[in-house]
Amino acid sequence: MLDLVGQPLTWTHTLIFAAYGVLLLLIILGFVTYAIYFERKVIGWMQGRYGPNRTGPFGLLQTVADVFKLLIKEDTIPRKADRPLFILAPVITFIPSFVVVATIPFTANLIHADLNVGLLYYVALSGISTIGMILGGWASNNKYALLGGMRSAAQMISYEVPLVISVIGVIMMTGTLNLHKIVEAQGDNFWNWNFLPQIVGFIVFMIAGVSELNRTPFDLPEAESELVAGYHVEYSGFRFAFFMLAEYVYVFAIASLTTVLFLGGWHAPFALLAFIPGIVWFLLKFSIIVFFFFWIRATMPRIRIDQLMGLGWKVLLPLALLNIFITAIYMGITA
Amino acid sequence: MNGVVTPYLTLAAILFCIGLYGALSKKSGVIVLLSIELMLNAVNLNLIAFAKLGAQPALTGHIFSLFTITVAAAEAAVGVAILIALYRNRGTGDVEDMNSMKH
Amino acid sequence: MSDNLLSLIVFSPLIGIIVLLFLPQDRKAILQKVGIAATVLPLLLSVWLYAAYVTLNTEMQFKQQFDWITIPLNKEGVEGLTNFYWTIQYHLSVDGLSMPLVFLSALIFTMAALASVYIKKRWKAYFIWLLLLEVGVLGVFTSQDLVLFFLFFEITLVPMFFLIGIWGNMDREKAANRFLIYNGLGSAIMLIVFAILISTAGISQEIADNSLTVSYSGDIQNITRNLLQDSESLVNQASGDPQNQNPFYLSDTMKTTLFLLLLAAFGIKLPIFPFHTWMLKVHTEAPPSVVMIHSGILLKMGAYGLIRFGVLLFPAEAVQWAWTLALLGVINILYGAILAFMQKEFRLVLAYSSISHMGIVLLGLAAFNPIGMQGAVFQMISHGLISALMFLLVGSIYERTSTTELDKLGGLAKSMPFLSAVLLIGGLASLGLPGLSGFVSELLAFLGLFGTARTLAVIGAVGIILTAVYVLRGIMKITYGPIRDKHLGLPDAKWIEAVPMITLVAFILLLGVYPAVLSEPLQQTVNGFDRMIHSIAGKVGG
Amino acid sequence: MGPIRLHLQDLTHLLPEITLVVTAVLLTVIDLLLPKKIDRRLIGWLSLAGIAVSTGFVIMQMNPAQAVSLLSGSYRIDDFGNLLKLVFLGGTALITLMSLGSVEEKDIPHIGEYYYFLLPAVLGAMIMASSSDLITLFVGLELLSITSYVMVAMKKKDTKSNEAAFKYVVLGGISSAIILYGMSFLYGMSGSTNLAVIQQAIISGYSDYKPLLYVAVFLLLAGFGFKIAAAPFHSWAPDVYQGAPTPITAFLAVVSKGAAFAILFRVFYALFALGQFPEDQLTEDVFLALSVVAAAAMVVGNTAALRQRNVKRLLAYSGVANAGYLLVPLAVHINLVQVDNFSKFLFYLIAYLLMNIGLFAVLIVIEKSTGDSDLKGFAGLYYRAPFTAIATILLILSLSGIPVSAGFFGKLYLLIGTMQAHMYWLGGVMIITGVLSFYYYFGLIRQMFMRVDTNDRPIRITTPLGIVIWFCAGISLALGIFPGLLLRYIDSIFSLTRDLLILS
Amino acid sequence: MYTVKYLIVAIFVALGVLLPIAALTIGRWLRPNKPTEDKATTYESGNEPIGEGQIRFNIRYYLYALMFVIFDVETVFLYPWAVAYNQLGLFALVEMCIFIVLLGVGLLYAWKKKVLQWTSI
Repeated sequence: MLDLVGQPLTWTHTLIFAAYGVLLLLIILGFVTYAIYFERKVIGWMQGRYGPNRTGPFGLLQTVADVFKLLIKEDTIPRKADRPLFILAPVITFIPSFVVVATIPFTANLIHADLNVGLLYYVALSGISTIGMILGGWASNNKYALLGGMRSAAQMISYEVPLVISVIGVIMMTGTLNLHKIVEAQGDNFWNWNFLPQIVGFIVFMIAGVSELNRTPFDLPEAESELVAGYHVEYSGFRFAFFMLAEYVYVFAIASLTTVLFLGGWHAPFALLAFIPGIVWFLLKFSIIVFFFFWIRATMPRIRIDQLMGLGWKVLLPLALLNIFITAIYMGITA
Repeated sequence: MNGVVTPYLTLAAILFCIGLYGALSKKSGVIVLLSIELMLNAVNLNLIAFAKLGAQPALTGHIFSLFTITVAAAEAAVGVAILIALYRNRGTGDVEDMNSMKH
Repeated sequence: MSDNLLSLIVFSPLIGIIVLLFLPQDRKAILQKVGIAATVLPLLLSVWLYAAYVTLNTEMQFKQQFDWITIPLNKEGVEGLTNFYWTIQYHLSVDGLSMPLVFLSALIFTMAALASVYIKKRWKAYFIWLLLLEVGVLGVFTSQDLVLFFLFFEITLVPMFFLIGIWGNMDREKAANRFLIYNGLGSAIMLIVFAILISTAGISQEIADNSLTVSYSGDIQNITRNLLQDSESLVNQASGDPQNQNPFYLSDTMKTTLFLLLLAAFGIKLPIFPFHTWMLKVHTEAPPSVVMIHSGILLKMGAYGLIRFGVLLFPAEAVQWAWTLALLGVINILYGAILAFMQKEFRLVLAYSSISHMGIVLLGLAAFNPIGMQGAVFQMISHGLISALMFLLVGSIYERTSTTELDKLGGLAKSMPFLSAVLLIGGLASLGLPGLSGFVSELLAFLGLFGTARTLAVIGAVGIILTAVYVLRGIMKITYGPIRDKHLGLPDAKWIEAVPMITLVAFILLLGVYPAVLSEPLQQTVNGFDRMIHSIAGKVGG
Repeated sequence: MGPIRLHLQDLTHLLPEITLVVTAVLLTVIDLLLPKKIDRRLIGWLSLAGIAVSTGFVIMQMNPAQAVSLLSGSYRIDDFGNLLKLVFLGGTALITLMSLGSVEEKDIPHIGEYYYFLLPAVLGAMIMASSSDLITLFVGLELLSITSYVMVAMKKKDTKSNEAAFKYVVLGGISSAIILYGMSFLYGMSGSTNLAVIQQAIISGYSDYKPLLYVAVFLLLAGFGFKIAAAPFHSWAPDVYQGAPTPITAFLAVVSKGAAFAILFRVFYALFALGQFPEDQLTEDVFLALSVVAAAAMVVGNTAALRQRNVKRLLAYSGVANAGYLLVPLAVHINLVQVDNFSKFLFYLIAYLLMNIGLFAVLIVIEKSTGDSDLKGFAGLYYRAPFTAIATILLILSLSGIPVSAGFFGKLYLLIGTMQAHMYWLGGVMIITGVLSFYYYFGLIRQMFMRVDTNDRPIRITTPLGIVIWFCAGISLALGIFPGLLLRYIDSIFSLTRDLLILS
Repeated sequence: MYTVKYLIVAIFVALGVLLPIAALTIGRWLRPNKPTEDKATTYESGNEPIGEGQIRFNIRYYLYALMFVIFDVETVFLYPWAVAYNQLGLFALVEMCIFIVLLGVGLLYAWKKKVLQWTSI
């Protein structure tokens, strides 16, 4: 299917691409819906509770119902808010979260934008969401919202630096920014995947990734008990839904990206298992990571903001820089 | 110079002039710094346009614009830092209030 | 020793400066003695110079010349050039024109040092600046290189600034500033002309086997040769090709411009009529000893420069503009005289009389014949002596009465007979009484001018009559009439004041009675100048 | 273009620069790790040592047989660069020494930073002097500029310092942008940032590019005009000079300005001096523009300085005027008989450096006793510190161009150049405005010698300051008497074609 | 080739824009809209809002922003270097080591100057 990308542009192709996009969008929406359900279930299970179980069988329709509730909820905009920005903010947050998915290769030939600068593209676009959050906080004209927005911005930019630097090791090893090629460079055995030689980078990436998602233990921007709800305190209805949506789409994106960068993408962990389709492997790895996210949410307490910042700048960034040295030496030895 | 590059140059010139105007006439210190960024970005646009469509297309333009971006960032960082110091001491970041030195 | 006699003269005041530096600054008596002694040294040396000067020789004498600063210039522009230099030469020598001025300077500096009794504070610094000024002045009259000349000329500015600014009267700083700015402007214009001259006429080429040396220098002889004597020199070769201009060519327009610029430059110093305002301020504000030097010598630097550079380097232009020169001279004489007549302050009377007298120098010069020229130089020397004397007297009177306003003075002859007598002699010399130096110089100058521009000479002579009126009026007001009660008990001159007065009077008399002491060394030189001027001017005119 | 390779041997050519980088980094770390109670002057002495070592390396590579070209021709080790580097390093050393004798922790909170920040700044200046590629030029320029911004703001608690720094950032940023904009057109015409290639390209494509070329040249001129503070681009100078800590003001006035001149010299001479264009119009216009800027700077600087009561502002305007003088040797286009523009420029730059640093050192003495830099602070200096006053006379004589002093000779040398090139008007403007400057320079002398300070307390002068003042005064005098020594040395090693023009 | 890849990106952008528009438009049809004065007040823990909502926030946020700008922009140089690392050889390695050491010194500086400490300011 990826062959289409290599061919000249026609209207047919455009339509195919569009259809693919719509499909992916729907998949993602579905993922988000059930990720939330899954999360609540997992956390409930871990904490000895039941989680949602009323609506639908096993509570499967709970999130669907939540979505409909949000959809028909009255939408109030505070009088003092900066209306255009207030309306625009959730949209700005959401769009990049979806657009970054365009470049992620799910399997060897599943269609995607096979950009040469794929990784850079991801990093660059994901940064835009921060602006949406700050705007949302600022436009609400609410002290809590503003503080939440500033905090989330501070946190996201602080963790963006180690996140970005931690993948340099991967780039060095594969010599490309193209995500497809990065996956190809990792072999069909799990010891060929990047997470082993890049273990430092991998760990830094994971921690920074969790923080980028504003998830526990790093969910300070929306710390309910401290800042009411953070930057989206004034939002209700479907506008609020878009902030939430963006957050969970990023879960999707980061999990995919981790799979691609460190866990060999669609490759099988052992060469002899390669007969199983790539998409299965991908989904498996992807799910493990998503589960991991939920797992730490259930287990870890929220940390203080000074600890949060200290961790980012004083631990992760030096580690990420160190990782570059380690990689350089490692490559010198293996080459 | 072929005609393809002209629109880019024109756009860059317009951006540059807007930036220059803003840097020289705006009241808020932050906006002034932003205007300077705009000027530098106009230059980047120029460089990239020349690198791709100029008389002798060459990669140097990209590299040059990387340097420009970096330098612009450093300059902005220093500018904001100074503005903060000023704000702390004076309680205002407006350019108009910067008149403590006359004779 | 006579090889570097001039250097000795010029730099001998430095010995005094060095000694002074090691003296404590509150010991007035010692400082004064050392200061005076330090000025005697160059005086003695210049007596020797006078004695050793060969009067029949028109060449430069006591020549000392070497390359002081050699600056290599980048020679990549021209093919085949082996050496390309700009040199500033240390070149001192004197002729009949400068030798008397050197002597005059040394003399007046000694007199001024004696007159320093009127200085009330900071004697150490005062004498140091005074001696530094003497170095500058002596250097100006002896140096034969444009840059060196300029250097000494500028050196005089700084000590004068301090001398006026620190030891002057109430309005001293303003006076010092005005002095600095006007003279700075004058020397700036001069520098421009010099720079143009060096970069064109200062060129000289030397072709040895296989090597070509080109050098710039400000050596006056070299410039004179290039400008005037060597019609083949690059300076005089216009190239017909507009694409490839000869960079050394000086066109006639350019030469005229340069001459006029020099006239302006030295006119400020002289001073010529519209540029004279700074001088009045200096004459009223500076301390007496400084005014003696200023009026006696520094003004002469302007006249000297005008002759040495304006006339001798651009004779053709000078002769062309002779009528203007004479006119300026007449204006100076009349303007000075009329305003002197109207002043109520004796120092201003003298200041305007200086303007008037410097007009006579211009007149003598404008005659462009040996007699007029001699008159001009005579007037320079004579006015130097007379004005030094007069300002010394003014100083001593001011010291006693605390005023120099004519209306507040009177009858001083009763309490101070000696001072009044000398004042009268000075006044008479100033108005040109026969037997005194002023007469000789005025006579010569007007005689010269009668030969060439009779009308102007006649008009100028009117000024002389006015001089008599205002000088006598001033002196009468001071010495005769009813004396004020508070002036009755004032003492007459002390010996330290009397010595310089008597000395100056003696020289005034000497010049008046026996002018040959000056005219002998002067004559040959002036004749030489005259021949040169007329040969060049004739060539151009004819 | 092959991959850029740097060999160990090439690194030896970069030793002066590397020394500075290493020193700066080491000092940063040392400053961070040293306990608070240790006197931070240690950092100052160490940075002085770094400068000395770097100077040693520059001296070692003086007068190379052939200009060394590094990094694909983007960096050149030639005598143009070497001589200017020596000047910059010397100036910075003097400024460091001056700071060691004056800067106190109560004014400047981060005093360690203050010292080691001078190193990257002078490094930037050195890169500017040595580079032959627009990118390197720009990086050097910004390294210098950005560190200068920070240094101006060093008096963190002082509003004036902050304000000056902000103005400097803004106007410096604008000028950088203008320079870059000009450079982008040069790049567009040639497809390269190498000056030699650009020169070839603009000559061969002259007829196509003529309008763009004019745009580029005048943008560059305007941008560099800002950096050298020449009129009409000088408006930032007085405020920035006034607000900055005084040694930093000296740095801006001397090293920063000198480095901007280095670029100006290199770019304009490399591109236009030989004038191989199909018509002479462009070369003529370029050099005419330079001389007009020079004249404007002299006139504006000297007239505006007349009104100043604050000595720093006065010196700022005097700096504007001096920028005009320094532009003269650039503006006087080389011709058959006048080729030694660089000697003229360098001599005057050195003279300017000495007299300015010296006078700023005196100003520090005054500031420490009165607390501000008002003209009145000089009152009665002669009674309070006679030796300093005497040294100040020498410095002021040099600044105003009165013999015997380096300043006089420098101006005379420049003047002769204008006359050789028959630019009489430029020489005239230069000398006449010089007379104007007497008024304000001698105003300082008036204060020192003819006024009396109301409280007549003697001033204590720290040894480093005394050394700086007398060193500057002494060398100014010596260069006035024997300028030939320096100029002969310059002539013996400098060659226009080999060291300045980049002929590929 | 190029165009096609970016066409996909463009489609994604379009979808990203369309979804909120569609969702919010549908929401507008469905949801009730009865604005009252009290609903439109700013929320502040159930109290009457005091003062302006857009308060002055702490200066430290700027410092983090500055740090971010510097380090993020430096990665602009690291990325191309990392991509080409295999072809560049020792020179690039040494050069980048210097670069990273300088970055490290910068980090150390910020650390020691307590810029990284949230409560310090």
